Amino acid sequence: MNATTTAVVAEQFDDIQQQHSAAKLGMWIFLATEVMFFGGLFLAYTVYRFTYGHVFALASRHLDDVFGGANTAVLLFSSLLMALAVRAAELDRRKQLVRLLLATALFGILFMTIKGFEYRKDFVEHLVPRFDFRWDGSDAANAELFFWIYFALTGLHAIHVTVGIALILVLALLARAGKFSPNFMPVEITGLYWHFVDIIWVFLFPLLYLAGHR
Amino acid sequence: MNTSSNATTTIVRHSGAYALDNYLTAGQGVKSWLLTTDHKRIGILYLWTILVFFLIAAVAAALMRIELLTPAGDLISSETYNKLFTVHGVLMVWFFLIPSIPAVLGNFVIPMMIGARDVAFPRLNLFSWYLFVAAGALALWSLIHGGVDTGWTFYTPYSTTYANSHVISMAAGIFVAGFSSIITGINFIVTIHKMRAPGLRWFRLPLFIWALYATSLILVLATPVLAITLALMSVERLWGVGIFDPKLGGDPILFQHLFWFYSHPAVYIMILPGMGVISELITCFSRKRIFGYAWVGCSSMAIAVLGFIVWGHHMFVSSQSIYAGMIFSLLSFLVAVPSGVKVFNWTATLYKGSITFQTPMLYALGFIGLFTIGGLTGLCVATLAVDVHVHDTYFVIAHFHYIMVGGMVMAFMGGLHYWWPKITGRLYPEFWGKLAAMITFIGFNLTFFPQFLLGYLGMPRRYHAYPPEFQMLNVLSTAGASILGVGYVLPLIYFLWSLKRGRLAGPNPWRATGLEWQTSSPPPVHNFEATPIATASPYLYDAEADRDLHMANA
Amino acid sequence: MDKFRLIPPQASTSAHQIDWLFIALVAIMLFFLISVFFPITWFAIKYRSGSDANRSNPSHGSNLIEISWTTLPIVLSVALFSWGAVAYYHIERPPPNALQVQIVGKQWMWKLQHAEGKREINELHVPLGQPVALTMTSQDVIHSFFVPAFRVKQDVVPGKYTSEWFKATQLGEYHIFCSQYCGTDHSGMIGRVVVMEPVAYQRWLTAGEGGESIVVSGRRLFLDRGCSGCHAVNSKFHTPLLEGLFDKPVPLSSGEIVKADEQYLRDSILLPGKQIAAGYDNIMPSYAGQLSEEEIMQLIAYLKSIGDKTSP
Amino acid sequence: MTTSLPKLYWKTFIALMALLAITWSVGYIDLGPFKLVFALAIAMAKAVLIMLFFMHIRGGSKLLHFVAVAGVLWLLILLSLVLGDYVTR
Repeated sequence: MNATTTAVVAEQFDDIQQQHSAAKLGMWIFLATEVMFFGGLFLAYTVYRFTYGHVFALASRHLDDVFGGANTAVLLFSSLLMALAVRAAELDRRKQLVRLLLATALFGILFMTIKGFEYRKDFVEHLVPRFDFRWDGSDAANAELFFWIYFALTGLHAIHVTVGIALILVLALLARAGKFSPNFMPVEITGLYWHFVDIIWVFLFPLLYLAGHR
Repeated sequence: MNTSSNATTTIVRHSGAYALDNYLTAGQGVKSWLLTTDHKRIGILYLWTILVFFLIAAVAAALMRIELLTPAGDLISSETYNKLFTVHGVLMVWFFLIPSIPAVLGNFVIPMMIGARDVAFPRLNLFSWYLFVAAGALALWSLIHGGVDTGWTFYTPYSTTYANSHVISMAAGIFVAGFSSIITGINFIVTIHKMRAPGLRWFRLPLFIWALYATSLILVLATPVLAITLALMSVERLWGVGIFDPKLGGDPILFQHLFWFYSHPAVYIMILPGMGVISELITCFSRKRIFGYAWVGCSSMAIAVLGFIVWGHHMFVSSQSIYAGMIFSLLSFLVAVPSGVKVFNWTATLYKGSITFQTPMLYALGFIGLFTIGGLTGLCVATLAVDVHVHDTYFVIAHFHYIMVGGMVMAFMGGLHYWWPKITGRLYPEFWGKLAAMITFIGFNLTFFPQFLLGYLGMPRRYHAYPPEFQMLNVLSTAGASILGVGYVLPLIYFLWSLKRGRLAGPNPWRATGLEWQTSSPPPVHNFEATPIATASPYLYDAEADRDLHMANA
Repeated sequence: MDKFRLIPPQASTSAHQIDWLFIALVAIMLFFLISVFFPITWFAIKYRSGSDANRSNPSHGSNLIEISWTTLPIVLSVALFSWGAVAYYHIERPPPNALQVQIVGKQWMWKLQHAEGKREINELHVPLGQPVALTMTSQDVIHSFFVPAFRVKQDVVPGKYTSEWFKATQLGEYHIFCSQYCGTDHSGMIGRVVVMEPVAYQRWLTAGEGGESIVVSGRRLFLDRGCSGCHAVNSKFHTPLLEGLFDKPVPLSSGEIVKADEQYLRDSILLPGKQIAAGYDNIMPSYAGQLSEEEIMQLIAYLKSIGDKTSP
Repeated sequence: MTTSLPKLYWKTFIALMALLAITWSVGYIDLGPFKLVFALAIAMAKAVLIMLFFMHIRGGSKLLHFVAVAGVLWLLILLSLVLGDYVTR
């Protein structure tokens, strides 16, 4: 790490290494809280899949797994771009950093648009609980439960993706102004957050879209 | 030599008794307080904020106790009574008990105890206080508009479908308060890991730091589950359809699992910091090193971890399966063991000590007595067969008040008295302090011990009217509550009095060994002139030398 | 009822078991209290600041002591836990020959119905010395049926059946409380259990408007609501035979095998497609919203009554 | 590190896409009860890959390793004990 020691060290820290490791530790603990935050919904999914497995398999077949699979690929690629961006920030290559950040944000937006189309398709097919939910099968109640959990999980994840995109765009602006030449920590922190959001989707895709064999 | 606290006088009286250039005088005016990133000032901001919520919740408790004087519900309507016990529960749990020691004493003392200049993320620390104030505003908004009548547990389907009170705004308030405590938790964990003074290895840390580190682990890992649970409940209430709704095949017991997965570790968030304070007080006022340092430190960690696997004992009669009930009952017994280890070690610390009985020590001894009773009655409610009888009765109310009020609030008062000279540079009046401690102890026992009897007799909790045969014990309990009220008002008065006219404290009035006592009081903005080097294990008191010295303290 | 008492009347078999367990717990609590309070007061006096007690070479810990006051509580815990668990197991297991009473909790009142059809509101008349099994559900929120004198308590949860049982051993009237907070008049949702001599109980049961027994009203519902239209031997629809079904294993179309208990029957009536029997398709209409909780219980009582017959 | 960082990232990405392809195609085969176990195993593998390489856990301090695992560990406590109730009902 070629961060020069003249980098701005906050008053309560002794040196830049301490500041960096503190920031990373703080971010990782925050990610642990996010795991527990999503955990409540994963618990609801697990419990109701255990009690209503048959209906869950049926209901998950109504989700379009092409949308889901494509979105997984998009997020994985944006994770790659983010990792490259963090490296560029570390090596203090400003132009490359800005380009990579914008690309990451772009793929994040692509993810959201695909998600938007998918939600519209679900709405048209009357799969949205409370908003004119229709279900031809016999146990509409449990199917509505599945879709309620589906929209809760993917909705919460979508909010996190939106926050991520906003953060990355702000980073791109600051990077263009050269704010991250000595201290690239904010880029690394946002990178950790973005990778976490990707990991959550990595679990959502098989659990929601591939619950029952297609 | 009474120098006024605002250093306008030109004479620089650095008499060591009162440091003129300290964190209180470093900035004047409201802006210096509202934009401070100094962990000491943020601690004081939290102190004033939780005082407001404590008073509101205490008034609610007083009204309930007065209502329960008579069997018939004749003072206030049952609707109002339900809102009162909900307000008492919500404000006491989330806006007083959980933030009090970590956010007030923890914020103030942790950086100083480990020789740091501030917490790891000072701006986040201030943001945590603003979140807390916003949360309090939301809760008060919900209160003003009619309050909530679901109880602090928000059980569905009542909270989602049948309650017609301001549930969502209160849930939003608690949601925001949750993030305030998550940020405090993250701050403390990173501070304790990354910013200890040179030479301050883990086994040289004061036990208060161990206790708050364990508490921060719980804050960080349990609170998010509360956030998602309240969010799910609120959305279900808003949309009328959700995953806890039996009409959809949802299971109200799932809400209870999610709620108690947070709420049981939350009671350890409340008591662990109290235990940390007691370890400090017992060692300082018996002039003796703690007995079994490693065991007491590790028992804090054990409580934090075991605290996560026992929540099912709140649901023994809730149609949870009897085998799960048995698992949770066994685990609940095991979580009581580390608490026992702590109490035994405190008792052993007193052996061959040179014990003085200033106010903090009275609170500490009071804590050990009441917490032991609270903890042991916990064994009764952990026993499956007995809990079937006493669940949701006043036995449970007495149990958790013995731990939260008898334990945690006594420890908080003890800690506040102990660090008051360091916070303000002035001493509180010793006589009034001891008097208040004794009044609190007597009032507390008179209030809550009759409730054990009421509980086993079968009086259910949250009852606005009750059969006549329970009246005598309820009258006793209300009498005790009034004495307890006096016990809490007294410190409020003499603490304020001591701000202006308390005797000057000097850097180390108790001759204690913590790093925070090796700097002036009130301490300078960056706590230490030069970062201290820790050389030895904590609590290097010497009871024998102290006896020879035997100074007559005023 | 008004003389001062420390423990509630011991009016059921399990009351004695639980009281003995509680007394043992109190004894253990006193043991630990004394083993903490006595040393503290003694040290506080002996080693108070200024007293000339011997304070040379104080010890700062000994693993032996620590291990002993860790393992002793663990051993004690396991012992107490198992005593509690065994007693709990008996409390949760109703004996087979118990008298059946159906209870429906509704915001702020208890509706009870005996097997013989007698209905009661906020009151439960039971014979002395005979086990009584309560099958309970709720129409709205979670309630909890608590009789302190019998030391029994069980939450009453909407959407499922919960059960508890007791055997009264003492005549008299005892409180019924709702112990799970359920709204505005939670403290008004109380009642009384009247334990009577078996003879007086029989006379009380048959007196009054007699009311048809649950099974009879269940059978009437079975016919009126068209269940018999499909579920009959000669019906033209391919439907599972209900005679001899109760408590027997049912293979489901999803491959699992479940026991046809009350919960399965209730779900099949309200959510027919939930657990379809193997070899049948999903043609049964849902009765959700058309049958009250009492009517569902009556239907299930009828299905139970034909549960042991092989042919109608 | 021997190979240059970007090459390592690209290799990780390709491995992730391969795992995605596997999990997607397996979705179309009826494995019965093993379906969930298999899907979770692949998802866990992808998560570990992302954490190790993209999030620099590899070579990071042991403390970060523990924090990374702690979140999932506590979630497992919640899942296992609650399922313990539902399974034995």
